[in-house]
Amino acid sequence: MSDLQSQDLVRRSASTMTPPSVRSHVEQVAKLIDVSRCIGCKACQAACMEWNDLRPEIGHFEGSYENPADLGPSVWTLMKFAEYENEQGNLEWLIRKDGCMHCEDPGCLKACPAPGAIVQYANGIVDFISDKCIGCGYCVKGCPFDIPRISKQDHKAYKCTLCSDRVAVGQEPACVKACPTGAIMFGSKTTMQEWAGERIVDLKSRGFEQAGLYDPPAVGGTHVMYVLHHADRPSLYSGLPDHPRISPVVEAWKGILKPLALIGVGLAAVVGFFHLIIEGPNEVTDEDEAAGERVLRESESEKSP
Amino acid sequence: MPLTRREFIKFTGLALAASSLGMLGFGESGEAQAAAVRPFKLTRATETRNTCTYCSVACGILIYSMGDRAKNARSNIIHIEGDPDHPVNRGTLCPKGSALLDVVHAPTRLRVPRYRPPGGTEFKDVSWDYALDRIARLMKDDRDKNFIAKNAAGTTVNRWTTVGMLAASASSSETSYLTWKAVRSLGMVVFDNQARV
Amino acid sequence: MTNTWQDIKNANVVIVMGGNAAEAHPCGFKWVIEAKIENDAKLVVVDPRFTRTASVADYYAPIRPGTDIAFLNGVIRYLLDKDAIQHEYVRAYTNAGLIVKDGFTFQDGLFSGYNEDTHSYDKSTWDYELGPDGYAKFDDTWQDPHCVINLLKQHVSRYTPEMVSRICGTPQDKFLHVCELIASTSAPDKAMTSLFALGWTQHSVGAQNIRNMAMIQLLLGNIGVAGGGMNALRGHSNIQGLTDVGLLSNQMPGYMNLPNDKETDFDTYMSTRQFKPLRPGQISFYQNTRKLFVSLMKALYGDAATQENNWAYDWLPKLDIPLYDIIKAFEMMNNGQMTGYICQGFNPLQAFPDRGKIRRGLSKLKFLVTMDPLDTETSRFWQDFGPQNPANSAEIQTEVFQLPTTCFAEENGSLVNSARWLQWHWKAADAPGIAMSDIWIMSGIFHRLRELYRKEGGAFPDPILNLTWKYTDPISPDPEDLAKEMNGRALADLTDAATGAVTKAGTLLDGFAQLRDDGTTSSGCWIFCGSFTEKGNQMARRDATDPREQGIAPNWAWAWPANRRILYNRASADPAGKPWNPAKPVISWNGTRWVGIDVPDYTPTLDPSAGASPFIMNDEGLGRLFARKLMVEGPFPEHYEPLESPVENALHPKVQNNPVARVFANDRAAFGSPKNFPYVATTYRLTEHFHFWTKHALINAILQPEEFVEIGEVLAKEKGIEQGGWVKVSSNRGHVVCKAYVTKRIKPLTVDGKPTHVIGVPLHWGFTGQARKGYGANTLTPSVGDANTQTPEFKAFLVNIEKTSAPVAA
Amino acid sequence: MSRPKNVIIRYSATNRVNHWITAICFVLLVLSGLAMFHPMLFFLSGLFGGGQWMRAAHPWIGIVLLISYLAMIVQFWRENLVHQDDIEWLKQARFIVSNQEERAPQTGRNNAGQKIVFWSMALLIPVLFFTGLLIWEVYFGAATSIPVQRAAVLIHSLAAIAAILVWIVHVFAAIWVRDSVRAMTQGYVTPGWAWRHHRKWLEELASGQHDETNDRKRP
Repeated sequence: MSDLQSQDLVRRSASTMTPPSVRSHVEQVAKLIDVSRCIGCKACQAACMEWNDLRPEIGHFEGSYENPADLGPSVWTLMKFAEYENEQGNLEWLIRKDGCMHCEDPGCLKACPAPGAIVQYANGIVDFISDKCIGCGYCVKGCPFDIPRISKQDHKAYKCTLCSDRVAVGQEPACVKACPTGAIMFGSKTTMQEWAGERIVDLKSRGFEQAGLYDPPAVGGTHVMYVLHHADRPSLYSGLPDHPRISPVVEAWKGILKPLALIGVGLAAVVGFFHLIIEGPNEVTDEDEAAGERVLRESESEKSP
Repeated sequence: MPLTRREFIKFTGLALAASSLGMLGFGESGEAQAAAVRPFKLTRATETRNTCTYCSVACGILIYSMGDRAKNARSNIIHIEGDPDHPVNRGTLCPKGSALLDVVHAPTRLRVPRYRPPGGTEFKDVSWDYALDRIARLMKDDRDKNFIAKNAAGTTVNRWTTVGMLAASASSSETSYLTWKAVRSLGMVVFDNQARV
Repeated sequence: MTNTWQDIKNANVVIVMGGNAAEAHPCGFKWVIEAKIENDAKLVVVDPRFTRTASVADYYAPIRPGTDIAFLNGVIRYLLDKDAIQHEYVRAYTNAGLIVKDGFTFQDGLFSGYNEDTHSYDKSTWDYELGPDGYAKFDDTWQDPHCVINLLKQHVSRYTPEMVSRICGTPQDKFLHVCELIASTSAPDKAMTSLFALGWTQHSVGAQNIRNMAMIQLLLGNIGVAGGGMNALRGHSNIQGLTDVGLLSNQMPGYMNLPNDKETDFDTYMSTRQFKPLRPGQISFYQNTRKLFVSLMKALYGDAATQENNWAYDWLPKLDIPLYDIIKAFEMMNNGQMTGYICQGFNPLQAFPDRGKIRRGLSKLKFLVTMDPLDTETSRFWQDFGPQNPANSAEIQTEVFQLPTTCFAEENGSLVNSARWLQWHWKAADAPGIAMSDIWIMSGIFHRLRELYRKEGGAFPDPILNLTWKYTDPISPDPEDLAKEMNGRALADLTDAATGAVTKAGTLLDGFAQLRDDGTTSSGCWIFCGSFTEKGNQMARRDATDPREQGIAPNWAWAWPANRRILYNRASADPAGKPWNPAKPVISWNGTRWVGIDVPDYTPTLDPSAGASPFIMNDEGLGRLFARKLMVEGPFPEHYEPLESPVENALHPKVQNNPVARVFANDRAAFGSPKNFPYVATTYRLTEHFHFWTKHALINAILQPEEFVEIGEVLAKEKGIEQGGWVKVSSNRGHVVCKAYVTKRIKPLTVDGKPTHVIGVPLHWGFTGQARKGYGANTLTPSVGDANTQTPEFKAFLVNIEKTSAPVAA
Repeated sequence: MSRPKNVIIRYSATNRVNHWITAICFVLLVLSGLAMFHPMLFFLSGLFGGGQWMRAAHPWIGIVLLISYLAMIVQFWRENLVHQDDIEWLKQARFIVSNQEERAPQTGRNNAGQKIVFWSMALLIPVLFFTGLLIWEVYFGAATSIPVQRAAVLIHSLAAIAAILVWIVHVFAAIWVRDSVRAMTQGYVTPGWAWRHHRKWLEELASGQHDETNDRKRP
C-alpha cells in the first residue's frame, strides 16, 4: 500500500490538458461496504465527523433512524435504513451507508467548471479542492448518486474525501477503521473485488440467491463498492440507483456542446471578420447623403406655407 | 450542412484537440497536486493508550493530544481512535467510542465545585475546601446521630443506614477499592453501584 | 462472561436473546460476524423488536417481553423430548443424576415450602438427599424419579410448543425452528454461545432467565468449551470491576458477602462459607474462604487486624436485611429514613425506575453529593426545567454539592471488562478547570472525617481511625499503590510447603494460592491477586499473541482469576481429559498435567482418574440443572408474568407473578392495570447513545437528537398516529410526550388468542446536555426488582399511548 | 468629429442608456457564462475577482439584464412588428450581404434582420432567466429535482450559445453598417444613412408620420 502515498492526479476538473500521468503504476484503492454485515450503528458517521472536524446542526427526530436527515456540507456519510418485507413475508432491515462512490468516471468532475476544483488521484480517490471551488453546484447535477452538497456558509461543495489525508500517509479512511463489524473494508480495488466474491458465495449459501457486487460499469466502476444481498434490485436500499450513469443531459452539456458552441461562436466571428475584409463596410455614399437631404428638403417645402 | 456520424466525430475530435492545445498556457495541475490533500493532522501528536469509558467490551483507544509534554506545553486532546493492537476491537470503535472526543470536551463538563443551599434556585461556585469540609461535617453529624452499634438482640452490627452512596461504573478499580475502604470503614450499608442498570 | 469476546468466533450457533449485542456492544459483536464468516455460524435472535442485531441474523423470532422463561423451558422440553443433549457431558458434569430430597414438590406455580405471609420460601427441601457418608446420593442410570433430570423433565413438560406460543406470542413454527438450531449444538464438537444483557436481567425473574439458558447450555455441553458459555455482556466500562471489588450493599471484594445479624461471630460467619465437597474425590475451592477473608482484613486494617480480635470481624457492618439496594434506598428516602446520599458517577434520576419517586426521595434529603465529570440531571433535580423536570426550588430543602471529577482520559488506572480482563490505562491530559479525581475527592472526605473523629471522637471511630492508608501520597494515592494493595503482599517471609521456595516479607504476591489465614498475607481483592506482581504491572501487558488464533490472547493485560480466560475450561475436555472438540481444544490432560492455551480452571496436576468434577466452585463439582437453595424463587425456573402484564398467567392463574418479589406497598399501589394501560412497553438503549452520558457529546446528539418511542404500524393505524408525530405515552406513574416512530419492526403478537401490542421506549433523554430535552423512559417504569438481585423490571410494563401535540416549553 | 448639420435623431437618450445597460450586462454575462462553460475561458473569471465572485455575480447581472431588456421591449416592440415586406427583404438578403443594398427592398425603421435580433433576444433572455433561476444554487438549489436542474442547465447553455450567435450578428452588423454605432452612442444618423438603410423610415419621417415623436431635429 505504500504506493498510496503518491497522490498524482489522473483527472482534473475543467482542464483541457492531460494531467501528469507518467507515474501511473499506482495501486487503485477501494472501499467495500458489505451491507450484509452492517448493523447500522453509525460508527462510520461518528468517525467521519470526528476525523474531518464536521459538526452539523442537531436536528429533530423525523420518523426514522436517519440522522441527520440528509447528506450535507458537513454530513459526508449517512446511514440509510429501509424496512423491506420480502416475498416470504419476513422483514429485512436493509441498511446502507450512503456517501461518495468515488466513480472511476466521475460525473461531478466532468460537470465542474472550475479548473482543479475536483481531482481524481491516481489511486482512484475523487477529491474536492475546496479552495478552487466556485460554488456553482454543477457537481450536484453531474453526480449520478446525488452526493455533493453546497454549503450555505462558504458556498463550496463538499463530500467524502475517502480520507485522502489518511490514505496519503498509508492509513485507511476513518470510517473503515471504526466500523465495528468489518462491514466497511479498505484495500486495493482488486483485493476488495476478490473479498466481495467470497462474501457473495457465503450470502448465496445463506439463501440470498441474488447476492452480488455493486460496482456499476456505466461510471467506469467505483472506488466505493457494495456487497448487496439483493444485487438485482439496488433501489431497495434506500434508492441506490439501479443503473447509475452520468446523465445523458450532462454528457451532452459537458461533451459535445462545449466544442460545438465554441466553434460555432468562433466561426460566426470569423465569418463576420472575413466578410468585412472581402466585402468592405456598408458605407453611406455622398449620393445617399444628397438623396436623403433632398427627401428632407422636399418634405420641408411641402409643409411650408 | 448535413454531417455523417463519421464526419461529426472527426469534427468534434479536431475541436477538442484544438481546445487542448489552446489551453497549454493556462495549466495549473502542479499547483493543484501540491495543495490537494489536507495535511495529516496527527504527525507529531502525542499518543496515549487508554480504554474506552463506555461499555465493557473495553476497546483499546489511542488518545492524540497536542503538545509533546514539554514543561511549557499543556496537553489538549485533539483526536481519539481505536487501538489496532487491541485483541478485541482491533482498531474499531462504535459510534460512542468514535465520538469520545466530544465527551471529553463536552460544554457541560464540570470545571468547578458548585453548591446549592436549601431552597436555592441557582448553583454557586465554591472552593474544594468549602465543599469537602461541609460534606464531612454533615456526614459526621449524621453518623454520630444515627449509627447503630448494636441491634435489639445486642449483637454488634456497626451499621449506618441514613447516609448512602451510589458508586460509579466507569471509574477505575483502584478508585472503587479506595471508595469501598472509606465507605465501609464508616459502616455504611446503603451502598450500591450501577450493575443493574 | 465465561468466555472472551474474541472466543465468540468459535461458536456454531450464536443466540442473542435478552440483549441486543449489535446495538449495545458493536465492537464485541464483530466476533459474531466473524463466527458467521469464518465458522459458518448461524445467528439467532429472539427479541420483542426486530433490532439491529436481528438485521444481520440468520433467524429471528419475536417474543412478548417478560416471557423468556416460558420460551426457554420450552426449549428444554424440546431438547429432552428429542434427546438432543450431550449425554456424556450431562452425565459426568451436571447434577442430572443427583437425587433430590423427598419433600421437594412443585404444584400450581409454587415450590414446596412457600409461606404466604412472608412471601418467601422455607428452602429446606430444595437440596440433595445426602447419604450416611455425607455425600450426595446419585443414580447414574437416571431411573430414580427423584433424580434431577427426571424432576426437570416433569417440570418442563407443561411447556409444549402450543403453550410457549400462547404465552410468548411466538409463532409455533418460529419457536420450533429456533429449537432446532439450538439443538444442533448438542454434538460434542459443536458449540452455542449465549449473549445476553439487561434484556434478561431487568425483569422480576431476571436471574431465573439467565439460569434457564445456563441449564440449556449445560444440557448441550456448551459450558467451558471454545465458542460456548454464558456471556453476560456487561454494560459499563468497569461495572465488572466495581462488582469484583464488592461495591454492592452486601458485598466485599472478591465476591465475599458482608456478614448479617445472625452471624454474630467470625466462626459462625465462616461455618456457612467453607463448603465441604459433596462428592468423593471432589475439590471445593471455597474451603479456602478463610484465607481470602483474613488477607482482606489484613489489607484493610493492617496490624490492627489480629487473631485476637478475629481479624477485626466486628468492624465490618452487619446486614439486617438481604440488600440495601437502590430501590430500597429510594423507598427509605421517600419514608424520610435517609439524611444524605452520594452519587459518584451515577445519575439515578435518569437511571432508576419511577422518576417521580426518585425526585421526591431526593427532595427529602438533607444533603446530596454528586461526583461526575458531567452536569447530571440528578445534581439538578431541584431546578425547574419545564415539563421535563417540573420542580419548585424554593420548597426543596436539600443541600446539593456538585463535585467535578476527571474522566477516563485524565487518569491512570485499570478497568475490568466483561471478559474479566484488567486493563491498565494512562492519563493523556489534565482535567478541565479544577476538576479532581475521584480518588482525591474520596480521600479528601475520608481524611476530614478521620480528623474530625480524632479531634471530636464520636460514634465507633475504631474502623475509621485504624483503616490502613499507607500510600506514598496519602492526599491522592497513586492508582499503582492501590493496585498493589489489591494484589496483596507477603507480610512475613513465606515458605511454600511443596517447593520450599521463600517469598520475602513485603514482596507482591504472584497469585491467590499464596494467601494464608494466619495474618501473614494481605490482599485487598483476592481475585485480583497476580495482577500486579514483582514482575510489574500485569494489567499493562500488551502482547497480543494469540495461539492458533483461537481468541485467548493470554498475554494481553490480565484476567481474573489467575489470568484464566475461559471459566470452567476443564469441561472443554471429556472425563478422560481429551477435548470434546479436537479442532478447538482449550486444555487437555497430557498424562502428567493439564496443558493448553488457557490457564486450567482446575488443579493443574490433578489426574482425571481422581474423579474430581470440573465445577470446583460448587461443592458437588457439578453444573447445576437444579439450583438447590441458591435462588429465592425455586431451584427450577418457572414462568411468572411481569408485575404489570396484559394477561393472566396461563400456567397457574393463582400465582400470577413472582411469588417472592419484594414490592413496597406504595409501589404496588402505583402499578397499572391492563384495562387502563393495555400495551406492553419495554425500555432499551440505542446504539448511538450510551445511557445519559453521550447526550452531552455533540456528535452523538447529532446522530440521535430527540426522544421517541417505537410502535408498530397496526397500532399506529388504530390510534391514528402518524410517522414522526407527537404522542403521549403514559403509565400509572407518569407520562412522556415525544415523537412516534412507526415501524414494521414491531408486530402485534398473538398472546392467549389476543393481539398484543408492544411499545419500545428508548431511554436516553433528559434535560441536561446537547441533545433535545426529553422526559426520560424511567418516568414510566415500575419500581420493582428481580427477586434475587433487585434489578428493576425495566423490560416489561404497561402503558397507554395516544396522539397529542408538542409539549409546551416552560 | 463635429456633428453634421442636418441629422435625424434615431435613438433617444433613454433608448441609448437602456441599450447600453443591456449591452454591458450581456457582455458581462457572456464573459462569466463562457468562463463557467468552457475551461479554456475560465481565465475570464479573473475579470470578476475570481470564480466565487463571478458565480455570485452572474445571476444578479442576469436579473438586471432581464429588467433592462423588458424595458427595451416596451420601447421597441411596436417598431419590430413583422410585416409582409420583411419576408421579401429576407428573400433578397443576399444583396444585403454582398453590399448591394440598393438592390434589396426598402425597409422601414428596422429591417427584418434587426427584428430577428430583437425578437430572438426577447425569447432567449427570459429562457435564460428562468433556466438560470432553476440552477441558481444559493437560493433555488433545493427547489427542484436534480433531473430538472440538469435539463435547465443544458437549455441555459444552448440558449446562451444562441444568444451569443445573435449578438455576434448584431455586433457585426453594427460595425459593418458604418455609422450605426454612432446612432446608438450619440443617437443620430445622417439623412444619407437613413436613405441608404431605412429609406421607408426616412420617407415616413419626411411625410411627418413621426412628428409626434419628435424624431426629426433641425439645427
